[in-house]
Amino acid sequence: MLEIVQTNENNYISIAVTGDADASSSIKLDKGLRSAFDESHSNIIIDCTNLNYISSAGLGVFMSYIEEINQTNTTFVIYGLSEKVLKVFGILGLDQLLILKNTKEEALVELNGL
Amino acid sequence: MLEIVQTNENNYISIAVTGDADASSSIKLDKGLRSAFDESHSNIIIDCTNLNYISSAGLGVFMSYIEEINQTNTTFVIYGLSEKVLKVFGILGLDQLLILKNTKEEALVELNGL
Amino acid sequence: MAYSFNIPYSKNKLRLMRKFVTEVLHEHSVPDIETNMMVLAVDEVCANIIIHGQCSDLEDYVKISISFNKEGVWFDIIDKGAAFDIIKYNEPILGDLIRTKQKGGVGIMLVKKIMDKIEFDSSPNQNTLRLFKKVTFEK
Amino acid sequence: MAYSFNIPYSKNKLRLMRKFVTEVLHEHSVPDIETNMMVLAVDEVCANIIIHGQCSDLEDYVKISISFNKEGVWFDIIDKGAAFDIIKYNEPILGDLIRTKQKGGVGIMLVKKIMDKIEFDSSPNQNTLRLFKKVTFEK
Ligand SMILES: Nc1ncnc2c1ncn2[C@@H]1O[C@H](COP(=O)(O)OP(=O)(O)O)[C@@H](O)[C@H]1O
Ligand SMILES: Nc1ncnc2c1ncn2[C@@H]1O[C@H](COP(=O)(O)OP(=O)(O)O)[C@@H](O)[C@H]1O
Repeated sequence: MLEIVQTNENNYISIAVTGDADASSSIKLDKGLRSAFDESHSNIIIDCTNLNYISSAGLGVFMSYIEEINQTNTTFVIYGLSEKVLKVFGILGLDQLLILKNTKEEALVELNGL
Repeated sequence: MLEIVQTNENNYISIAVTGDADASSSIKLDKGLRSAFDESHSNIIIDCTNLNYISSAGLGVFMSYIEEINQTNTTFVIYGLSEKVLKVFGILGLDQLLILKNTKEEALVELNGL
Repeated sequence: MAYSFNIPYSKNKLRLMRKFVTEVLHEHSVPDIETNMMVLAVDEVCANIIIHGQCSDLEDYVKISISFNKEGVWFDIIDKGAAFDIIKYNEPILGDLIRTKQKGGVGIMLVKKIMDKIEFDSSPNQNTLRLFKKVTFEK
Repeated sequence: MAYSFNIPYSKNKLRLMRKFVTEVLHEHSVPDIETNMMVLAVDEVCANIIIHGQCSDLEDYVKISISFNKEGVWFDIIDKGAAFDIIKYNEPILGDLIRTKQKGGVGIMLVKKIMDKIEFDSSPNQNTLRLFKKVTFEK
């Protein structure tokens, strides 16, 4: 019950994540991120407007790209988290280790600001 | 979890029923119908567009007014039942003993056709 | 695949029970109209247990188990109130209820019309009503 | 007021379990954000039981009971798999997990950060993990 849709724009890749990222579905999220990173695009934004739920399995997927983001100088921005999902990122302080923005506009400013 | 809203129009009373009419809530439906009948209005329409569920307790309330409808020559029309709720009226054949219409327009035609 | 849950003996917890049953049937691709019919049958039985079951222990529960096979769905409804065998119960005539302006009395009628098999079993400890409904699963 | 339900040992039934827990907490006027936190903690424990619990009997279930008192909510999670005491478990350091690109390992961390009390009890038959969360009920 997780849907991953990738869209390639001029200067960035956008991945929309819809549904629940839990123990049974997060592998799909990982595959989606993996393929975006494999295209070695330096700008990736993740649209979480319709991410209804995330458990440790989903957080773990995002966590596992933090090193790669830093090593490859990828600009990786997550936006549109609902308040309850944002709070879950906050429990472990992942909101400090990943760039989280409210809106797509703010996410794009982050890309262009480079 | 049942809400009953009565509106008095020029030539009819309209009662909107919202929510679940079950063993715990149907008494509210009964009170709503009782007060409409007590105003001795000869035209009553019941808006069930937002009636999500009905059990025997709710059916029983409608059943208990069938005699009164016939004896007092009240035009009593129920409209807007969802398919699943309509099917429940059909189990016991109550769809043959009460006037059920799809839309408010059809319900009003029934009143004016008198 | 089987599911079960306990709901408190309380009329205003029936709504929650209906949500549970609806979710489980939905999970197993039972069409909406049929889901509502089965939910109704279970609701009627649970409401009767809560209203008429005269259970002494207020801390007790009605237990509902749902299990699936290829042909359809079994519901087991277990309570500790007075034993009441709906199979032996003779339903009244609808016309009589209407003439006498009764506001109830059609619950068991609905259960019997909706369900395809009904079994009742009562031990000193508990009553088990088993209801089966044939289903054509959507996928 | 207490509720309980059994879910099959299957990762793709966790979503249904979350719906159950959400409905029950909602019924008792627990605010949305806190509901999601508690659902998450229960989800983590159940996922671990299903993934790591090595339960031999595939026809078995994880049982979840939810009960309320004035201060908050107790969750009892009962399984028949290998006994695993999360209280004694030493969580890894987040920075290490990130450096080594681990895709997991933070479930128990979340449970401990979210919950206010954790009790574990294991008998030869079953394991019971009890989680308590303080709640300010909305009404
Ligand atoms: N679990 C039960 N325990 C005792 N009596 C019951 C039980 N269920 C049903 N009954 C009896 O059967 C009658 C008919 O039930 P039902 O058809 O559901 O209509 P209603 O509950 O509206 O009266 C009830 O009025 C009650 O006397
Ligand atoms: N119910 C259980 N039975 C056996 N081992 C468990 C159980 N729950 C957790 N564990 C062990 O604890 C470890 C840490 O669990 P957790 O923090 O949830 O992270 P993850 O499940 O992502 O590895 C698991 O990898 C597993 O080895």
